[in-house]
Amino acid sequence: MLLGPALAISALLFSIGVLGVLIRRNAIVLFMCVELMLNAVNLTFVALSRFHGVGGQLMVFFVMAVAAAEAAVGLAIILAVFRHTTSVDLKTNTLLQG
Amino acid sequence: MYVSADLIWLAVALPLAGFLVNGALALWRPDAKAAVSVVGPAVLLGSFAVVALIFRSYALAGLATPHVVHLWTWLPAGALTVELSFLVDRLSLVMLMVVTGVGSLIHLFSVGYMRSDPGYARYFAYLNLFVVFMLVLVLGSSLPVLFIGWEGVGLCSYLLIGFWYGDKANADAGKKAFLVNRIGDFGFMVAMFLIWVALGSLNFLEVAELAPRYLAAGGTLVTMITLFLFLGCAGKSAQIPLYVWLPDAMAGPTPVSALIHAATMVTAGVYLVARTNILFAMAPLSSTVVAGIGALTALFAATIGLRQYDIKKVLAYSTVSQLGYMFLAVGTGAYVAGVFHLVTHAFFKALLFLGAGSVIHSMHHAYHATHSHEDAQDMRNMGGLRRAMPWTFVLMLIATLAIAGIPPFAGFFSKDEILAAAFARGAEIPAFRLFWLFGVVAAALTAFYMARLMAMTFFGENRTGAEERKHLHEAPAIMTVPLVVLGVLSAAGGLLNLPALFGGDAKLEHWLDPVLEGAHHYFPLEMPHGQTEFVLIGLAILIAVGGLVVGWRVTMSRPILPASQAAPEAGFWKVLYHKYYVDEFYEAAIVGPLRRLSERVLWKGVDQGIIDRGGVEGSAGLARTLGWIGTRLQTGQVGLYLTVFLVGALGIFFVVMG
Amino acid sequence: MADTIFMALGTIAVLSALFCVFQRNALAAAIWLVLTMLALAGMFLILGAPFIAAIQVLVYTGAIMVLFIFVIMLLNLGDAASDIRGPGVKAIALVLAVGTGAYLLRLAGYDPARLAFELTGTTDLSPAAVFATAEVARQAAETQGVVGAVAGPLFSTYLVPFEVTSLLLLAAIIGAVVLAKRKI
Amino acid sequence: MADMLNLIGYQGWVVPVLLLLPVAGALLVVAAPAPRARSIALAVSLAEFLVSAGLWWSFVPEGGMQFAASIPWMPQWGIAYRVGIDGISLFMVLLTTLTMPLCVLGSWNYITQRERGFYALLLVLLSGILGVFISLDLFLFYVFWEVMLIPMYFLIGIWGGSNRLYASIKFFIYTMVGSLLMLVAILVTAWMVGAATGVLSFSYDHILANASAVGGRAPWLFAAFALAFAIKVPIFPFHTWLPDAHVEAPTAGSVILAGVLLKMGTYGFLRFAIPFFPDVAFSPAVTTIAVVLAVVGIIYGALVAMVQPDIKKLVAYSSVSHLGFVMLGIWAATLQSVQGALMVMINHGLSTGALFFLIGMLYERRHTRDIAAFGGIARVVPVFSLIFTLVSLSSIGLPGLNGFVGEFLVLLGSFGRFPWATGIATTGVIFAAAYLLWALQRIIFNKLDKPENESLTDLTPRELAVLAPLLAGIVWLGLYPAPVLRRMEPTSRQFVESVQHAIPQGAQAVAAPVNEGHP
Repeated sequence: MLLGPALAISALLFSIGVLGVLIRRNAIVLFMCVELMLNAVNLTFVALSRFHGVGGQLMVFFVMAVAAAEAAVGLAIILAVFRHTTSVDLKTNTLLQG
Repeated sequence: MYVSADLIWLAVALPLAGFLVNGALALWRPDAKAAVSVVGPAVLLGSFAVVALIFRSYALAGLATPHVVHLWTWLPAGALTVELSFLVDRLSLVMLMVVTGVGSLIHLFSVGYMRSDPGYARYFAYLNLFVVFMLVLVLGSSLPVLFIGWEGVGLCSYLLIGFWYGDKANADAGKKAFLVNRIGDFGFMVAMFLIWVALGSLNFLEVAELAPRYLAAGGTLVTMITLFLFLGCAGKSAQIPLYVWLPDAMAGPTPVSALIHAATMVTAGVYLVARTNILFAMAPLSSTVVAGIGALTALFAATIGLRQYDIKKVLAYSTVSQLGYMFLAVGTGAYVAGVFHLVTHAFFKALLFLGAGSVIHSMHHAYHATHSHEDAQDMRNMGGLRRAMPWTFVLMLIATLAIAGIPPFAGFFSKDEILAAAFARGAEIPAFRLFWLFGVVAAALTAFYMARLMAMTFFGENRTGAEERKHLHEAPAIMTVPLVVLGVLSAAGGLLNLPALFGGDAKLEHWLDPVLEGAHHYFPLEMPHGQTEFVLIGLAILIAVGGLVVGWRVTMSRPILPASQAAPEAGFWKVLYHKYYVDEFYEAAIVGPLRRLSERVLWKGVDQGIIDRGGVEGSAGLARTLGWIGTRLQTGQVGLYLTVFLVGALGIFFVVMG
Repeated sequence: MADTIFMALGTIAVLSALFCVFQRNALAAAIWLVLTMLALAGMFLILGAPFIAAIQVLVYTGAIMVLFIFVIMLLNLGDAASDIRGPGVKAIALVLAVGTGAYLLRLAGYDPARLAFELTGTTDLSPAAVFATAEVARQAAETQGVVGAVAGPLFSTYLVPFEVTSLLLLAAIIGAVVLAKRKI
Repeated sequence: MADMLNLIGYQGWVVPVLLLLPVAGALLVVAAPAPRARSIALAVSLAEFLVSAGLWWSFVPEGGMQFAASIPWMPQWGIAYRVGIDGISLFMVLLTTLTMPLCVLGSWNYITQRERGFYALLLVLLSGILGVFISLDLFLFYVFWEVMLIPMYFLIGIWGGSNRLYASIKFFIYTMVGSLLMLVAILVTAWMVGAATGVLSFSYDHILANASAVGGRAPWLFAAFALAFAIKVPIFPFHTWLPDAHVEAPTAGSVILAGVLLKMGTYGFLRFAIPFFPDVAFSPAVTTIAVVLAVVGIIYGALVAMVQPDIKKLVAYSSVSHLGFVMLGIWAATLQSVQGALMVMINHGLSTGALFFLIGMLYERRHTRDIAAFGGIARVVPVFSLIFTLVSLSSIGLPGLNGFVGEFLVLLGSFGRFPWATGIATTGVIFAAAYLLWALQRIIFNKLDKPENESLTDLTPRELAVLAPLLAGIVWLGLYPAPVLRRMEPTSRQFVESVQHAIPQGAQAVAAPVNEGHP
């Protein structure tokens, strides 16, 4: 029924996403890794929706909507930051420092 | 014509109306001096007429029972009900006569004395208000009502001492008077609380009735009550250690000194002791303290009076000294003698002050005419004034003889009675012998400084200055007429209570008997008779005459230099001149440390330091420090945040989900 | 057959994800991510979610990733220097990632029977019986068509979240405009 | 008069009208054009005062609540709109409604910016304060307590002096700390009473009747209530917000703060903290602390007031001193002392309010509150000086003026229970005279040596209109306080009798040495 393989692939994709988030400094790439993790989760939802009904698929639908919103705002923020510091490198962007 | 005592409210209402009219004039029509000249003294004469008529009715009817005139209920609070009511009895009537009578004369005198002052209307407003409060004080039927008057006269005294408030010294003197009186008021209030706790009433008549029933004679409680009461009296009547305000109070206009600081207000303490005589009689220890303080004050103030040059200062210390006599009397249990001396003192001391006022008035005009800035009150600048001011001189001479205790002037009888009483009490309580001795010495000193005053002012060469001399002149009639009346009273005042020895019938003694019945029971006093009486009287006359002669001799033996050329004081004279440095001592030991404590320790230290900096800002600082520690974690490195976040998330996963 | 394709797609997805993470060039990384997403879309199809597969292609690859690429090109980050962190960070990251992966990989052991057991607590029932409702839904989907199966619950049970999503998107639009504009 | 009021059903509608009229007025003020704001606010506050004035005649001098009403609000939690007025709250309400029109009139020219906001906040504040004094539901009480806090914060923070932000935040945080603790205490008390009786209700009567249900938690609950009220009073050492708030607040703010707001603390003690937990309040330890702090407040406030260079600060510290008398009177819990405490609360409102108005008027003319900047102004502004002197004397406690009545009754009533403490407190009359007379001398007496003081103008008719009611009150309450005392006596008696059982008999023994042969 492909449940086990689907979950395994999901786990691998998620871990890769984590790895990417941790080792990249480029804000956009980091953002893409977050998308990767979201996709991994989506896979889990879809795989399990075969057993729990169509709700899982709907959840994927919502995740995508959120991802779209997030991408729009997130990229806008990155653009704004870039305009300010001419860099998307997180090492040089420490505006969050308290 | 019989006038009911119910009308006594009129005697208070008239000056009150005068106060309102004069006060309104002072604010909006300060130049309407004619109206003020009429309203100011007229209301008081009206008041005197009311009192005199009631007095006459009382005397003719031989009424001995107190009469309470109820106005309204002031403080109803459960068991405590303080009525705003007046107590008319023989004691208050005597005081009323003095207050309104002497008050009327001084009001008349003021018309002449203050006429040219820009604050004329304000002056009369205050003076009228003072009389209102003084009458409330005398008439109050309970301690709190008396306290209204007690504080009210203090207020007027404060306002009048600082009447010329543009000079800081005057404003200071007024404030000092009020504050020192407040210390006394503290005692007064505590005494009231004690009486309330002990007897459950503050009404004089009820207290007099309940005290013998519920208080142990000579017990701690009654002693405490009377000692605290006496603290109040010491404040108001300028006794040691609270006398310091009275000499400074001479900063006010001279008629004020005569009315408030000689004849009426300062005797309120004596009146209060007489009013609560039953309590003092029940506490022999307190009575001894009262007499002791009185005797000591009489002596102490008299010594300071020896070396003052300001004519009013001499009289001020003389007043303190004479008040000491009165307390010696009431402390001895000779309440009648105390009241008697109060009355005669009101006459001759008012006369002395008004006479001094007349002199100052004249001196002031002289200096004013020549634009000189010499001190118009310094006796060293006077001399030989008897030629320029014969009326004033004669009248002041009468007063001097009266205060020195030369028969047959008024002071002789009252003072002699006090000393005799103290001597007699000495048989029972030895300390009184010492008090008697103090009194005798003080009497000698009194004669001495009065002779010095007269000699420096009226005799010898005139030292005012060649140009100024021409401007010295006698006061106008409106000022001399009251002086004449007071002169007659000072000369003949002794008749009020002429002892049997001189063929009198001790009128005042009998008049006050009903009021003092209880006191006589607890604190009986056997006056000396026969040979002892003769010896004492002889001694008193001898001392008075001796004091006068010595005073005259010492003063006239050396030429007196005007104030501007005088050499500085030296030796013990200097200590006396500086009043034993008591003011300086109070300033250094109490006032200064208290102010420094308040400013440096309490305000800057406790308030701004411990509470604000430590407590309030300390807690804010703590929060800020914790926040700062938090900010150190916020490096701004998103990577670090993510790492930490992941570690935490994984940790939670492993812990929660196994 | 479907299983084989599924495994192949999975392999593609994982490999291209790895390339994405380790690719220095941001643009190339984005392209690799697109490939992952397309592979995932295929997997969704195989897993019986054709609607999701379709919007995966439309929204993710078609809209979101295009937006990414657009921004990367706009900012001219194509040939930037390496943004991969130093060896120390890499080691920590590797430990964390491997830890996460190891933890999550335990999910690989699941099959329908175990899922049913965990849900009911007994082994008496067959998975088919336990997941009967899902079966009913699948059968309904077959009659209602690809969209209908999703649309039904979306506009009934999940109406409120759906509407909230629309609000979220509106907020995102406004937010993006405000942030991106130089001057408002 | 009472019959006439009954005829128009006064008793039924007065309380809701009192609470709603200012809010409606505030809306009207916001809606009106800015220059009209002050006139509308004045009209509304005057109307409010006239409405409340009827209480004076309509109030029957008996114990218990009058004008009471109860409408369910959140019935599932036992929260209702419960209101009522007794002999304690009556005068607080009247004082508040009297003060407010004067504040509006006193701010007439002082506030020149954002008038609408200012007057609207004043009116909301009025509603909040009245609510605090009227509500008989603990939840409602807490709501009003907070409602009152916010306008005050803005009044200080927006229209205040140069250091207003510091002062307003200090005020806010101080009060908030106390009120949050109080909220916790209210919730715990209501919940525990509800658990014990089976009826969850925030009703004052219900909690009062069953307050013993809190058992061993009583000390903690009392402490929480007491802290909130102690900060508001303020009792030493929680007083340092007061001088800052007073100095920075605009005149109207200072007047309300001193005249009314501080009384909410003492009112809270009388209404809630002590009746709920009398056994805690009158335990020897708490009594000692309370009385010592009261006496320390009296002396300390007076001494610190003496050395203040700023007139407003001086008056602020004098408030600390005066409120000490109230605390002493409350803890002595004799009829005289409690009535005296209530009188001090009223009197302090009148005389300190008047003092702040006077200082404000001086400030409008000279733009300084530094005592050293004045001197000798009695010559140029005689009417001002007369009134200033009179009000100062009232504050000093001169018999015949209002200040004396309260202080005297407090001290007289307290002496039997705490002779030593009362004796020390009595020395406060000396210090009170010291600081006020000294200030008086430096401001209106002495030599007129500052040329800028030469051109001071005397009080205008508007300013006289502000002061006249206060002066009338000062003289009236000084000479004829009987009507006021009679109206508060039954409630005071109730309070005293209800806590009498909690006062340990041993405490009475303190008075024993002066009690030989009491009738």
